[in-house]
Amino acid sequence: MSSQLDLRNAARVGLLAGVVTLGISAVGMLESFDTRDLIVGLLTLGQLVLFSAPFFAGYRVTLGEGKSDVGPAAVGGVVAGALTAVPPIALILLTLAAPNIRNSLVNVSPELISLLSLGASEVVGSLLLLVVMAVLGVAGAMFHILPDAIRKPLVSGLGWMLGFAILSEVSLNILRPVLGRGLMRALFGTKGITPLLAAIIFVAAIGLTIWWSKNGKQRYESRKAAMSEAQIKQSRRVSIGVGIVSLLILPIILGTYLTEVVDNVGLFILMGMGLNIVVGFAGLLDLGYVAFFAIGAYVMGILTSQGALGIGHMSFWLALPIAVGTAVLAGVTLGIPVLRMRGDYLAIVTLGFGEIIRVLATSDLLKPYIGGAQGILQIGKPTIFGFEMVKPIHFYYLILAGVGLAVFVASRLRDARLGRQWMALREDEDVAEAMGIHLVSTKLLAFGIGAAFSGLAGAIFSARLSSIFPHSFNLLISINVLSLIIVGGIGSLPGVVVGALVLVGLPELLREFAEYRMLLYGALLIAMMIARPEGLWPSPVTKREFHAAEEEEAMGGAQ
Amino acid sequence: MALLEATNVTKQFGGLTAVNDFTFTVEKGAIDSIIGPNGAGKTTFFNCITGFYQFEEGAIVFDGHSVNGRSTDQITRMGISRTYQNIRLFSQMTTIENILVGMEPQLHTSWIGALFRLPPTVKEETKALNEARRLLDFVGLTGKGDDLSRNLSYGDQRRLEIARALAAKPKLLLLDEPTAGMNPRESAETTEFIRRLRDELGITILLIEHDMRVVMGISENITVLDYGAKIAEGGPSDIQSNPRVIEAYLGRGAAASATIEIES
Amino acid sequence: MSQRFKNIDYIGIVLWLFRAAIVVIVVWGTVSKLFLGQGNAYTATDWIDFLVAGLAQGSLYALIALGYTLVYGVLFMINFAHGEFLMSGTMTATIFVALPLSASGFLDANPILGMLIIMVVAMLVSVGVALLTERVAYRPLRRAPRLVPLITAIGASFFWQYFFRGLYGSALVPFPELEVLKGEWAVFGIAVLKTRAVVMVASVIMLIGLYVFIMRTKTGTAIRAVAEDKDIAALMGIDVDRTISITFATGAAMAGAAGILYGMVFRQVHFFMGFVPGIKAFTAAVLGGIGSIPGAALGGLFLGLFESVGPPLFLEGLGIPGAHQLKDVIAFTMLVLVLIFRPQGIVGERLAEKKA
Amino acid sequence: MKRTIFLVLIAIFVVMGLAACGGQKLECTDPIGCVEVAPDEPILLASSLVISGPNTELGLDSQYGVEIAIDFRGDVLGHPVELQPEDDGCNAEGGQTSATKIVSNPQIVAMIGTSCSGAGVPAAKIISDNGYVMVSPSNTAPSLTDPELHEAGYLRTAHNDKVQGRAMAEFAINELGVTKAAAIHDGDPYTEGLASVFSEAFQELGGEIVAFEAIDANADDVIAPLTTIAAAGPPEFLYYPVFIPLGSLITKQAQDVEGLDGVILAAADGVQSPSFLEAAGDAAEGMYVSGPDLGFGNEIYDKFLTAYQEKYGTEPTAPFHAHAFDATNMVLDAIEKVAQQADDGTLLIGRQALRDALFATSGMEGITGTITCDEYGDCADPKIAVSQVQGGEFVPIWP
Repeated sequence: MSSQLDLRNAARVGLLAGVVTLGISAVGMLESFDTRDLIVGLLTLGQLVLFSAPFFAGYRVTLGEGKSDVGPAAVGGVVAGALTAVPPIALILLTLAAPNIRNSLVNVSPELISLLSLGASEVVGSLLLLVVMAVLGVAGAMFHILPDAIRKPLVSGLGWMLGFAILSEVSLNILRPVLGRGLMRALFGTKGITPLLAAIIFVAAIGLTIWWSKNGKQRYESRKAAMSEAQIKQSRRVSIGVGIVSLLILPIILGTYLTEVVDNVGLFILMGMGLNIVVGFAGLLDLGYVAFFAIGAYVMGILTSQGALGIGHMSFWLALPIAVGTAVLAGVTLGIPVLRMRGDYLAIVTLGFGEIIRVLATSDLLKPYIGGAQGILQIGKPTIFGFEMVKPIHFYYLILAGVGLAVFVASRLRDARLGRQWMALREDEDVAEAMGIHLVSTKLLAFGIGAAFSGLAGAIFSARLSSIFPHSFNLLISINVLSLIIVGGIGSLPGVVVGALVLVGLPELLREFAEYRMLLYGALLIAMMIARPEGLWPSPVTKREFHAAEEEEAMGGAQ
Repeated sequence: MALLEATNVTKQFGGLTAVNDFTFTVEKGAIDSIIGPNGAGKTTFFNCITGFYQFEEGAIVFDGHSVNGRSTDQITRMGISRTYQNIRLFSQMTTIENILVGMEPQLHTSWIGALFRLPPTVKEETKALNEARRLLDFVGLTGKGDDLSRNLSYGDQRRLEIARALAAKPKLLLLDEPTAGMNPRESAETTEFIRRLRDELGITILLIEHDMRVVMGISENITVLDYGAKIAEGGPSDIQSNPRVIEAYLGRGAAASATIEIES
Repeated sequence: MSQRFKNIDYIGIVLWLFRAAIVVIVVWGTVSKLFLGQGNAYTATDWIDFLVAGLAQGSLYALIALGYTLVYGVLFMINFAHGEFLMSGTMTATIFVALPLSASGFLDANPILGMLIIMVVAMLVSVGVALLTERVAYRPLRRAPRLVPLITAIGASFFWQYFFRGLYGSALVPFPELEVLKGEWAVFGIAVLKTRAVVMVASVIMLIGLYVFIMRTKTGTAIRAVAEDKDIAALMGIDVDRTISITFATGAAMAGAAGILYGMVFRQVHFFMGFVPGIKAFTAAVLGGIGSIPGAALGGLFLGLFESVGPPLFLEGLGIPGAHQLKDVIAFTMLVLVLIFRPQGIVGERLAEKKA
Repeated sequence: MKRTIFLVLIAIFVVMGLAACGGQKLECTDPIGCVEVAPDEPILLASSLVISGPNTELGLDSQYGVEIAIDFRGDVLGHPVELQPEDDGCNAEGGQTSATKIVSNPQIVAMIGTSCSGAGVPAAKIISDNGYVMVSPSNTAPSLTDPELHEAGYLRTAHNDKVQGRAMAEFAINELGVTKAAAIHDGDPYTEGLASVFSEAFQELGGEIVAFEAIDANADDVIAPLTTIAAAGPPEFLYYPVFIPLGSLITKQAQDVEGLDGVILAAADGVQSPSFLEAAGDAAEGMYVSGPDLGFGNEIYDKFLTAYQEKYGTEPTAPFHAHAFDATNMVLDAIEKVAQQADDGTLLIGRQALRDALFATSGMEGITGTITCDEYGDCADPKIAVSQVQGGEFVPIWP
């Protein structure tokens, strides 16, 4: 069955890839990506995107149960690859027929057309594109039917090389202070990596993969199997220790900019931990979470600002509990009117709260107190024993401490009575109440504790920036935080971290896609939810029945 | 002594009277049943007892205290537990977590204690876990404590729901069709199990049931509802021979289709 | 069941205080505005202008809210991308149809036919985008937990916004102005801008048409059946997937039409135009009672009116500077107030508190 | 396998050695450091402008201005100029992050940005503290160049609100002779600042502000606030220094409001762009717009516009491309002035010297006028022109 040729499928896959390519071209992404080198002088991101379409179409055609034969695979690849070229060719020909099309489709520029027609004239280029894509389609199909022993190392070699090239910014920032300028220039271009580095990575990745499959995997597994219970515990303890130490020295390795990015991610983790309590644990869909973030930030700003609006001129540490406390108070107060609302009613009302806070912050009404559009300036920085925290690395430790606290509180509460009450509430509010759970206090605790972390994040945010403006507190923040906890895996604490890294960290590192960042973000949200609706790191089921006995023993031993 | 006394309870939905001037008592230590055709108002009456619905008229007194106007959680804490016609477990939580939630009325320590693992909290939690495992054994779910409750078999889910209700240490247990969807053998086991609850734990039991074999087998007193009103009351033999009951059940086919199912 | 909370006395008290506070603020503001002459002195004509502007805006909200309500009715999902359906159709029709038609003089020569063509194109594009979104982003997740489709909807919203920005650029596109719709008509002695009058009439016609479609046609019955219970509807031989697609298409068509009306009144369209009206329309749908068609209409009108009349009436009365900036505050406060009184919305079913 | 890796390592060291010993050495004597540009390396500039979110058209337009300036210039001292575009997100955290990213790359010489004043405040601090320098094409908030708050590495080619708001007030009172005016802003620092300054100056000059109204920037119906303004006065002069979407909406709907029929409309450089004229259509005819003196007698601007249209397929979507163009030229001029060049082409650019050269900019002819920087970084031509829309074009009429 599987070796049979399914031409209709090939055509469908090819056309689909072609339409996607057309879309990417028409919105200007291709042209913009073409200015980004991956491997200097050899490959741009635009070329990679353009040429991977037919390749994957060809690959996809042969994707069935088991391997295809060479003949049918090649034919399928040709069809899929050639059809991938059809929509872009249509676009090229359209510009011939309607030269004014650019008045409507602004990104269909001569540069794009020249890129698509591979530098040749329109008609010749179209044919050229057709041929190249057909060949790439075949290549994709052939790649799929390669024996695993060859294909796997190739995949890992290419994958590592391209991944490294796309994220060259990260390694660039880490390596810049370590390597000299000469070495840096040998390895990195201004955008992307040099062919030399690409070759090194490619060869190394292939070498490692082969070594691993031939030798290493076995050795690792046999050693793992030979370990005793105590050794496993020991090694777990060691890896936790290593984890903590690497968290502590992380900013030193990363350098200023990446630490700044990690700080941003950290603030979102902090907010995510809080919202995870409200949405993930207690099931209360809150779309206005930014409100408490704003409240924390503004309270901190007003209390510590040295400028005209500052009252109290407090120190950061004195203002911090007040800011968090105000956020909690706001969380509880705003929680009361929505106690009886459920699901989507709750969602829209909380969204409204978030908007109300934002509009009020901008308004002329409160301008005399919180600065309106002009914001609050000269917010104080935290000091420890006379040392002023100014750099990203200083805030890294502050945020790390905050996240640590949040993880501690969230995990303790999750495993306790309150956590069970929240989860019961999430599963079935009526039955939860019928079990004797006091809905009001349980819900308000969720709102209050959730708001506390958001307020804490806001307070740190405000001290970190030294100035705040209402623009920072928009709906997008709420949406971002909600998305990251769901993408990470709702209710899961490691999920929050993973979600924040993917949805906050990654876009930050891919700032060169700036114009298309939100487009890719949207596509990423959809793709991730379809691929893994349960999230990237779903929360595991807590083992209690048998674990309980152990705990008891431990307790008994301690007493 | 009467544990539960309902007098002239009336519950209306819009123009529809679901429970009509219903007076009813359950003696302490009894196993009583309420039967009646679909839509007769049985589950509605349960919902009135447990505070899910507020009723317009009448009074319900439990163990000397009025339940009128009390919220569901307060009523549960007074000592009334229930199960549901369509099983309503916390499906994303494990079996043992479901039981632990049921134990709510027994637990008193606050979240602050949990945060710092203060000794009273740890002690209470350990006790609760042990109690939960005991209940797990009692209902025959040993070894399934860490399964998500939605992954349990239907019969196990029914048993878990009862275990969850028992966890609250109720004085009165309301069972809404505990044998629905079971085969005769399972029904018989459940019947035996219900009897054990009363005999071993001393819990008073009130059940809604359609399976006449179960009802007649264990009930000491049976009340028949039709269109929200009581049409008969008495021991199994009295009910079996009561002409009004027979009429209500025989006419059911025609009646049920015209009645709107309120209890869904 | 809502009485259940009466026992929890302190919460009840707080809620009553909250309601009372808002009512006092509104009444105080209104009184000091109307009788004490606080702030600007408005003439009767001014008040009528506020009302008409509010009603016109409200009827646009109502049309968009329909899409939310329909989709919510069948899928219980907040289709965050609905505003983008509106934008996609409107922008495409404006750029490829309205502007060329206007430039060639066809539009002013045959205004009704021209507008109809534009509207049909907008509706078709919106429907296409909606169906594509439904097929790719929503259908695979029909059985997933409820938050998951919400996130894909948010993703779809971003995706379309920036997709169309890439396609058409981020500049403002002027919507052609119709010669015949310049100026005002006198309706019962009240001067109403022609564009606004057209919007209101068109909205009413579409609302009634949709109501008839849902209530009287076979497809409408299928939609209602699927909304009631998908499994049973499938047993009855209804193609659930197809019906859901039709629902999306219907909502998107309404959005496309609303977008063209929007363009007619405000005479400019851009890639971001769908977002804010989308959120407002969602608010309107909830305000009216989500899942209900008359609710969406009423909710939209209410919201439009509050936003337009609220700032000059109560806020100015309270002496608040820059009152119109706070119209969103009024809109959302009213939403909270309505939902505290009636958690199911103005005419909604008791979905909010469905139990047992 | 091992041998391959070994060979590669050797190759790396050889290359490194070659790179290290070539050419004669230039000594860096600058107190805050230098940028060294090797012979085959480009001069790297960065921009931090809003290129995502609802304000995109503002920042992207400026970025295009920078790119065209670089294109026009060609090579600088034998080096191509390369731009690293970043996104300021139009908020403080975006400004902070992009500035941090920029200062982490020692090869970046200067930054053009930010778009929004909110982003500019933290960015100015980071850029200055790290010895870099930035020139903003569109920050207008007075606080940024306030003597007490100014950061050492901050300059701008955009007009300080204080200058522009005041200019419009003077024009209204002295030239048009109006006495009753109303102002509208949208909650953005730019518009709020201008509207406030205008109101203060207008009252100072003896006029009366009958209404000071705020409208949400996302509003799609402005009839209600305009009715409020009409009822308040009605004003003779309506000033709304907002951006294009809201600006064209107000321009069009003002006609529809009773009581505002004869009112004089005026806006600021936030709408001074062809796409505003297109969007507002006939309604804009006769209105006044303050801003830099673009267009007339300015060949370079015509050339610029043609290049813009050709390269990006659209007309400018905001006015600040012109300021961005000037800012870029200002930076490139300063680089040319201060860079030391070795025989092999290596450039050494002193950071303090670059700053000094920028602050010393004087009499530079840009498309926004004659650019002269003061000690607090305000470089825009202090002559604000007022243009009137006549026949679908901005025609400068004052001074």
